[in-house]
Amino acid sequence: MKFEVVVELKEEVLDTQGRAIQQTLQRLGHEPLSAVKVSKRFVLDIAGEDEALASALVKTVASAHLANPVAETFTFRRL
Amino acid sequence: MKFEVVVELKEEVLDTQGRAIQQTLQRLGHEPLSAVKVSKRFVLDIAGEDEALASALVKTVASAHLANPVAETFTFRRL
Amino acid sequence: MDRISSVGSPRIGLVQFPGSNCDADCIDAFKRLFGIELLLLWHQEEALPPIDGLILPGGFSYGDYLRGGALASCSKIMPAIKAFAGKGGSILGICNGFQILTESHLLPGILLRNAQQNFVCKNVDLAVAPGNSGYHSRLQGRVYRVPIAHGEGRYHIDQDTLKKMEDRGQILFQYADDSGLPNESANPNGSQSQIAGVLSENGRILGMMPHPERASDPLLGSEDGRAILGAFLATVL
Amino acid sequence: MQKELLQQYEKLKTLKRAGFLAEEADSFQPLLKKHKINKDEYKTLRSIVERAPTLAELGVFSAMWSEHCSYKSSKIHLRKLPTTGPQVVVGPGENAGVVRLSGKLCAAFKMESHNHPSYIEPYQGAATGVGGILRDVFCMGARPVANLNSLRFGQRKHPRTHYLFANVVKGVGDYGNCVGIPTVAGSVSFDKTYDGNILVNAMTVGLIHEDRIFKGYASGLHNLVVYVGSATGRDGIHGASMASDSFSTQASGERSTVQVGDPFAEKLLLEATLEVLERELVVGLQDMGAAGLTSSSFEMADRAGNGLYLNLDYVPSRAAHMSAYELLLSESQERMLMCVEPSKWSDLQACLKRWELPFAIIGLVTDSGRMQIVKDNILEVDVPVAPLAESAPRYERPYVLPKPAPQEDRRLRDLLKSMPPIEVLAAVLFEDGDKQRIYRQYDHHIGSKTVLGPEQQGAGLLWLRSEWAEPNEAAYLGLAVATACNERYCAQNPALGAAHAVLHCYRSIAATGAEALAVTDCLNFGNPEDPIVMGQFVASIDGIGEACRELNTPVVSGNVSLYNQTDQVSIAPTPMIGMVGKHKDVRHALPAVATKPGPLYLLRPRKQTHSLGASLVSKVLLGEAGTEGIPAIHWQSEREAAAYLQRQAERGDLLAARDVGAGGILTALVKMVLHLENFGLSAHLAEGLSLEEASLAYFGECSATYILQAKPGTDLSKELVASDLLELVPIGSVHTGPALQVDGHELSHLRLQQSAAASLSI
Ligand SMILES: Nc1ncnc2c1ncn2[C@@H]1O[C@H](COP(=O)(O)OP(=O)(O)O)[C@@H](O)[C@H]1O
Ligand SMILES: [Mg+2]
Repeated sequence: MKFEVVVELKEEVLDTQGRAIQQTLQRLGHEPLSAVKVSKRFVLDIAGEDEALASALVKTVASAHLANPVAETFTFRRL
Repeated sequence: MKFEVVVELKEEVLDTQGRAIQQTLQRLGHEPLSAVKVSKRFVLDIAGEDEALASALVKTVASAHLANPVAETFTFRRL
Repeated sequence: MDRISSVGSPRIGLVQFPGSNCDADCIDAFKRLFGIELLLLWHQEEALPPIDGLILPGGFSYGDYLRGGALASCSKIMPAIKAFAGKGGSILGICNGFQILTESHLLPGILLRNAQQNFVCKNVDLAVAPGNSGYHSRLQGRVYRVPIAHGEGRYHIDQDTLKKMEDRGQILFQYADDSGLPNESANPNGSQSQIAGVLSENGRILGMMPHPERASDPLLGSEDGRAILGAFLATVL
Repeated sequence: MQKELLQQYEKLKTLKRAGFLAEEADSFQPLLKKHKINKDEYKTLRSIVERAPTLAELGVFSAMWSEHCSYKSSKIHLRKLPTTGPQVVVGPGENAGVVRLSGKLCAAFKMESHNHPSYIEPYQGAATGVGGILRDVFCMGARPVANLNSLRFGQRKHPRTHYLFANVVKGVGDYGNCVGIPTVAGSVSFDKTYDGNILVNAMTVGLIHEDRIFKGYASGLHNLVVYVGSATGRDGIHGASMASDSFSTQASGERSTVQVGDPFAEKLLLEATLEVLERELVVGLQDMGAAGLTSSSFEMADRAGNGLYLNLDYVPSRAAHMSAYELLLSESQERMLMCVEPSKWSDLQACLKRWELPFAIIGLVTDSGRMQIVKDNILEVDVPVAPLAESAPRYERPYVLPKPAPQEDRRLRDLLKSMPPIEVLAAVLFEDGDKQRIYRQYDHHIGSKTVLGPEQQGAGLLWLRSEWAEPNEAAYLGLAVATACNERYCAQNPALGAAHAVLHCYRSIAATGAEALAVTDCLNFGNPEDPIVMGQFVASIDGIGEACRELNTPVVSGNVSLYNQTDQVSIAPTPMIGMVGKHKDVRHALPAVATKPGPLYLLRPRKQTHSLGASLVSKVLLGEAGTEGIPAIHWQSEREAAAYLQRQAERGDLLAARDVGAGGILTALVKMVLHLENFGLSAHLAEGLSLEEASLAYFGECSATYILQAKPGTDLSKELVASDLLELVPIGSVHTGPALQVDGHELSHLRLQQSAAASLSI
């Protein structure tokens, strides 16, 4: 079973990478590009048939490891 | 207008990050976690009303700058 | 916490994670500067031997492939380290060691990718922030020149916690100009409030991005690390 | 496991063989062409195999006989290099060369190119280049202590340059930083000759005990062959032949799977390998570099004069359904092949487990003298080992030696006559951009040995503190390292230019107060089938040979990278040189920048000449090399200047020293204080000369010339060099405060630093 986990910086944390990309691309002539946010995406493969169980595992892994609650939030969904 | 661009390593390219994460988490006791793939996700904000134009811009930016065609592929969609 | 032995030099452990690479520098610095042989602890041990203090060295544990320190923070030895911290044990985390401490919530905050996006290696000047910890009282009154070498050193914490930390004197080091003024233009990585090193509430756990173990001899550019490592040793004496 | 393999081996004769290639088929010639096996080579192949080869065998021959692995075009010329000397412990032929520093303490070092992969995928190409050269050094048992890198990019305004530069630097940095090896020196330049073919040359230096140098063989009948490290994927298949491929801009879209570097895996492999060698757990060990499992297994077997039986079913693989061909030729990174006695297997296994490395027994040493490789119960490869290596093709390619004929060139001189020197200076100073953009991204302190790093602007210098050194030298012994090549000189005059590359390293090592010991090289050239390119190659070898003989710095290792060309245009000859030296007392290490006030001197030949041919100022103002000659070399002067520096450094009279190179004397002088906010200088170099004469003295390039800074209060002129060849001229002093004055010209810091900032955008 495949799940997608997306880990994003919290709103209030400055996304310096996104800003750097946006500025560079705008300088290169892509003016309408007004903002870029960068996030991390993980695709997890979970063995087994039980979706509820798998989904619980994904949640544990995401909240304990893939995202750091100090600066990040995450969402996940089954693919 | 917001677009999501997902940049993934090509299937056959070694995903060093995903492998290290999967191995470590599995060793920690999350046995069913059989694979992890790491990818990058960008949310682009495009000024203007013309969706076709915006979407063309996203495609250009993604193929020329966000993804490296040698090792990566990308997909994008409007959010 | 009482010292393990009241005679002789303190027993200091150093944890080696897969990918630690500043372990040799720490071993070398403690030997040359203080005549102390560090006890090497493998990341897979589940119990700590009797020790007075603990060092988490720099490097790229597990390649830092998730976030710096994130994977190491769940290695086998961590519960024992947390227990040691809980008993008031002294811990020094340098660079990746600092990241491991924040990732395992032994220190507040997180270390994000440097604001300018690149790895940065240079000497920085460190000012000592206000505070009353043992570290503060030993180190205050001068500027320390110490190298940094990291790609994820931008300290971040929410405003409320930052305020509390400042009030409690948990900020130890700030990036400063050479006159000792914390200064945004001297900030190499975009850290909040130019923070380079922070303490736990009890003042016994120090995490810092700069490498005091490399500033171990004037021939290497600076010997200012001696005072900082010495202040760590003082917390166990 | 051994028993099982032995049983399999017994039954080998009963196995089905993979199909032999049909030589009459239409597809056969194209197949040979794709494998770069020509008619004569195929004839040899056939006489070795004694039948038509299987596909896997053809792949094996193609890889082993590629330019990259066999040095077929270069070998006969490489033999002319001097390779011996009392300091040499291991010369060319092994994974890395080894020289003695002091007592039992030796340095192992080598340089290698990763040009083509870095052009295609700059980040991974550069990263895996660093990984490869690290493995070459640590698989001899040496612990790497320093990395260097020499980078050559196209013109700064070329559209691809920024992308290539940013990613190559990041790739080099990320890999070395993560493994934890300091990058202490390097070189960089931007020139249109590299627009379509950049150079990424990486060098590693390691320390090793003389009695523990490991040269691994697959010896001992029925010993086990063990695969260690990352699983095999379809990465860089044909890498070895691609490295010998030339580019066409058209084909740059068509690519095999890129090799991805995993520095974390490398760090584990490094620690495990050094532990395995230290504990003598293996009889043989070889990293899987170019042509992967093929070259490592053949080399290991060939050196022992043995055969091997390998069963590819046991090779850890990352992708499904990999063929024998792919498994044999994949260049997946961070892998080693080891050969172990069965009695040590459990210890080896425990060690590898501790370092969390994947491993598998994949075969046995046999006495057949043949390489016999099985997959899925099919005998895929069955060829004799020794003949394959011995009959590797050797080419004496036709060549035309270059005949440089310098002539006076008024164009540059006229320009210089009409331009204020300060404007020329700004352009020259920042031609290669601010090098901080590079070295800030490289950890240059890790290891706590770096006494002189890139911030000190000259050669790197490490403080070794090794108990293996002679007791009276051990405390402050230093290892100096440098790399250089002036491609403009080499384009103009390949032989003299190559000699200058050696000299440049020699001088920057001498400027730290160290003594040069030995050389590694990385010979980057165009298409050897072009007699002109081959002539450049031959001339360069002559130049390096002469320089190394004159300077007593034998060549102990090296690498050849040919076919550096795009659309039939070859790059300028670029014989990159790496050098190591020994510093007796790092307390007297001399940086190439000022750190305190003190008087300045020029150490120079009594008969000094200044050359403008192929100079930096010519490139900057004229946009080309011009037709004048490059500086001549006078070996005795060079040796005396270096010896003088060592002597004065040892006496503790000097604060800093800098060799004068590209950009001439004024450029070198200003660079000594340029990055310092608190120091300036006042000097007189060419007072009373006409503008043209002065500009020539400022920017003309010369030999055997250094700028020295003495301790305040020391008057160096009192102990003037007692030499008929050299003289020492006081030229001014470094002082506190920002003022920067030369011959009455005010060269304000601000102005220069602004240009530095401007140069940030490449
Ligand atoms: N690619 C590189 N990697 C690491 N260090 C470099 C690199 N290029 C230049 N440097 C360092 O920058 C400093 C100045 O470079 P150099 O080529 O000697 O310039 P200069 O022309 O000023 O003598 C040296 O210490 C050199 O080692
Ligand atoms: Mg130089």
